[in-house]
Amino acid sequence: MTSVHVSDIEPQDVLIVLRHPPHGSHWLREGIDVALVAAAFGQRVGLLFQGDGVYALLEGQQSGALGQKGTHPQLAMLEMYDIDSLWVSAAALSERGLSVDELMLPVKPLSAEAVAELIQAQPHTLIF
Amino acid sequence: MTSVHVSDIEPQDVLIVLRHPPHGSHWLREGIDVALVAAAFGQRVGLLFQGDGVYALLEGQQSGALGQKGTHPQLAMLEMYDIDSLWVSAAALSERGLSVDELMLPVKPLSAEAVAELIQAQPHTLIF
Amino acid sequence: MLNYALLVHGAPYSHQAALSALRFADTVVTSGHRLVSVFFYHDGVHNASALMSPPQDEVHLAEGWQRLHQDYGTQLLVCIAAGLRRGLLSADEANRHGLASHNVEAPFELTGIGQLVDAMLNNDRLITFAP
Amino acid sequence: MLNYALLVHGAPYSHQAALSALRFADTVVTSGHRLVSVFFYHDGVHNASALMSPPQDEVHLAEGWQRLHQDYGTQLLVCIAAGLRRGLLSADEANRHGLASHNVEAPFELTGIGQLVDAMLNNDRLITFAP
Amino acid sequence: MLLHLLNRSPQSTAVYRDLGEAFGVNDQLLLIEDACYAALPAASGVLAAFGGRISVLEEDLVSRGLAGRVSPAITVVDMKGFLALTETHERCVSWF
Amino acid sequence: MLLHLLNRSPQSTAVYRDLGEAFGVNDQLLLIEDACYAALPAASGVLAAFGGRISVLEEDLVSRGLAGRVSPAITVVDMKGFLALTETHERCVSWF
Repeated sequence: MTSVHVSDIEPQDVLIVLRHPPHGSHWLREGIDVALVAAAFGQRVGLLFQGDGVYALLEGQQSGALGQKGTHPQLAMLEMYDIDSLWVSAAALSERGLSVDELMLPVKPLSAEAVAELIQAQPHTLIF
Repeated sequence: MTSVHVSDIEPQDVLIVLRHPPHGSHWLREGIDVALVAAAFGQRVGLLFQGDGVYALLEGQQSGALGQKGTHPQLAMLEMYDIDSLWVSAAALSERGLSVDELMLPVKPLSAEAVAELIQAQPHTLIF
Repeated sequence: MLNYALLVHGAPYSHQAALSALRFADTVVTSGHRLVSVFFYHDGVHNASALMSPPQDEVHLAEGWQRLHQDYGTQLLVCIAAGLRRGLLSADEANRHGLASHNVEAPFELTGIGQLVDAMLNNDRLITFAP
Repeated sequence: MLNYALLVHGAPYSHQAALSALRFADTVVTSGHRLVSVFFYHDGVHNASALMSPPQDEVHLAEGWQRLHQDYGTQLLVCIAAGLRRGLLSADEANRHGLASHNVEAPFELTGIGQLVDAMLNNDRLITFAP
Repeated sequence: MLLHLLNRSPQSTAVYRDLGEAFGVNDQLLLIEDACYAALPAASGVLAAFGGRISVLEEDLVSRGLAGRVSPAITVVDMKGFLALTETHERCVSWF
Repeated sequence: MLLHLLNRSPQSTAVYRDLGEAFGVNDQLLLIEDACYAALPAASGVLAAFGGRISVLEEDLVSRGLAGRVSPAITVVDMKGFLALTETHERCVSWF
């Protein structure tokens, strides 16, 4: 898996870091809601999937028992909101035995150094 | 630190396992409340401090900012409720660089095997 | 047939705990067992809110719990100490505290931790769902 | 002088987050800065409950937030989407949902996530307190 | 003979360690909610202490897109199977 | 140059690892709430990634009985010091 270079990172207005897995809590859903609203307000929004947040990107997710919605329908809406700067921690993926080919969206894997540079480069960052 | 033998474990009616540290959340406080009420109802209650729950036993705790109560006043009441079967995971202590001499209550350190035996031996266990 | 009780620590719409508990409760009662009581503790007390207003396409947790009571007589017990500080009050408690509104109504009952101890000692099974 | 905004995710009386946030807020306003707004999101919305009834010897978090508004004009913004599903309703929202009670009153305001985005973009600092 | 319920992802290493300490030789572990991620082969290390006496809840697997990814040593159970585990084990403790 | 706030005990290894990945060479880390336990010498391993640019909040230390136990490499700050860190760092992110 080749990680992108730091120089390839286009600056955004807002970076949302997603660290929680889907379904078990509302963190991920509420974080993506902030991303969608910020984009609707005309901000350039980037997303970084880190830690257990990478599980949000697995293919084949479904609604849970009792109709509990997942976050995959929200992620499918990102393109409509022009949110196309999607990054993932390469370390988080490999620790979980996952590769970018298994993911539902085209995300760019970042080395640890690039994760730090990404967060340094963005004017506003929220972690969920 | 010598751990007690499994044969020394007197059976209780209720075992409360405390795994959360004081102050950061209400888990510990609400777990001790259950222990006190069970004792007030005439049950023999034992407590096992495991994981970050061992931090509840540190000497010198105080109220937090804005008057937030800690759990040390509750622990000081255990004796009044005849709760004197107090165990601590020896592994949890040593991972945190602590020893039984530094603790505010006389607790018996248990080896990993004894922790398993303790939980097997009690008819009712709640984890907080 | 076994007598079950549940202990729910998780707030609704924040963690899966309350959903998992309701789902398990449905399985208990439709499998011929008796679900005697559900005790709501810690942030689980928010499950009892009569003001809960989820979007129409999402499960309404408080109504789910109420249905268990109506169909199977399950007691819905809300820890009063955990509830009052978090803003869960019956009409009686609201009066006592001089408040004009309340948000806990039958079949939910505010009750003491003793009822949890009782549920643990006097049922065949107590299953905990935490956030 | 800097303009501060806070984002509070933690429920009252479950995690230290709301206490830490209120403590930080007091320090901001008494140090000559301006605390423009506090945005309550996730389980933090429960901080706005007018029914919160903690024991008398414990801090009353909702009153602590209200005091900030009264003394320093801090806006107290409650995410409406996070709040409605968790049972936080103003009188208007209660009407709209056909409910007789409500538990969100001024100076707390139900508002959209756009106000959080606005707080992030238009203040010098946004500090988050999570459970 | 206890049934242990666990709902945290395998990144929550402390709860897996504490549960490992408490796990008896005849106990069973049921993975629910975010603990389903521990059923992936990549997480097998954190389950080593539980000697193959491990089940995982099907509907929580399916919602997370994990249905085809479970380690062969782990038994997949539906809600009836969850209930059956609580029937055959007199006591059930929940780790979180 | 960011200020990172952290409130989890050092047993929450995943958040320390993710924060370590994001931590820049000129960043500062402030330990609050249950992260105060990371200021104990026994936890120094989890802080290795943060190169000595670490503070801890005094009142959260004191309430936990940790006031006399802090590693010498860590700076103890009061609430004014917490505020001062947010004044000198334009951006602050919170890890939990």
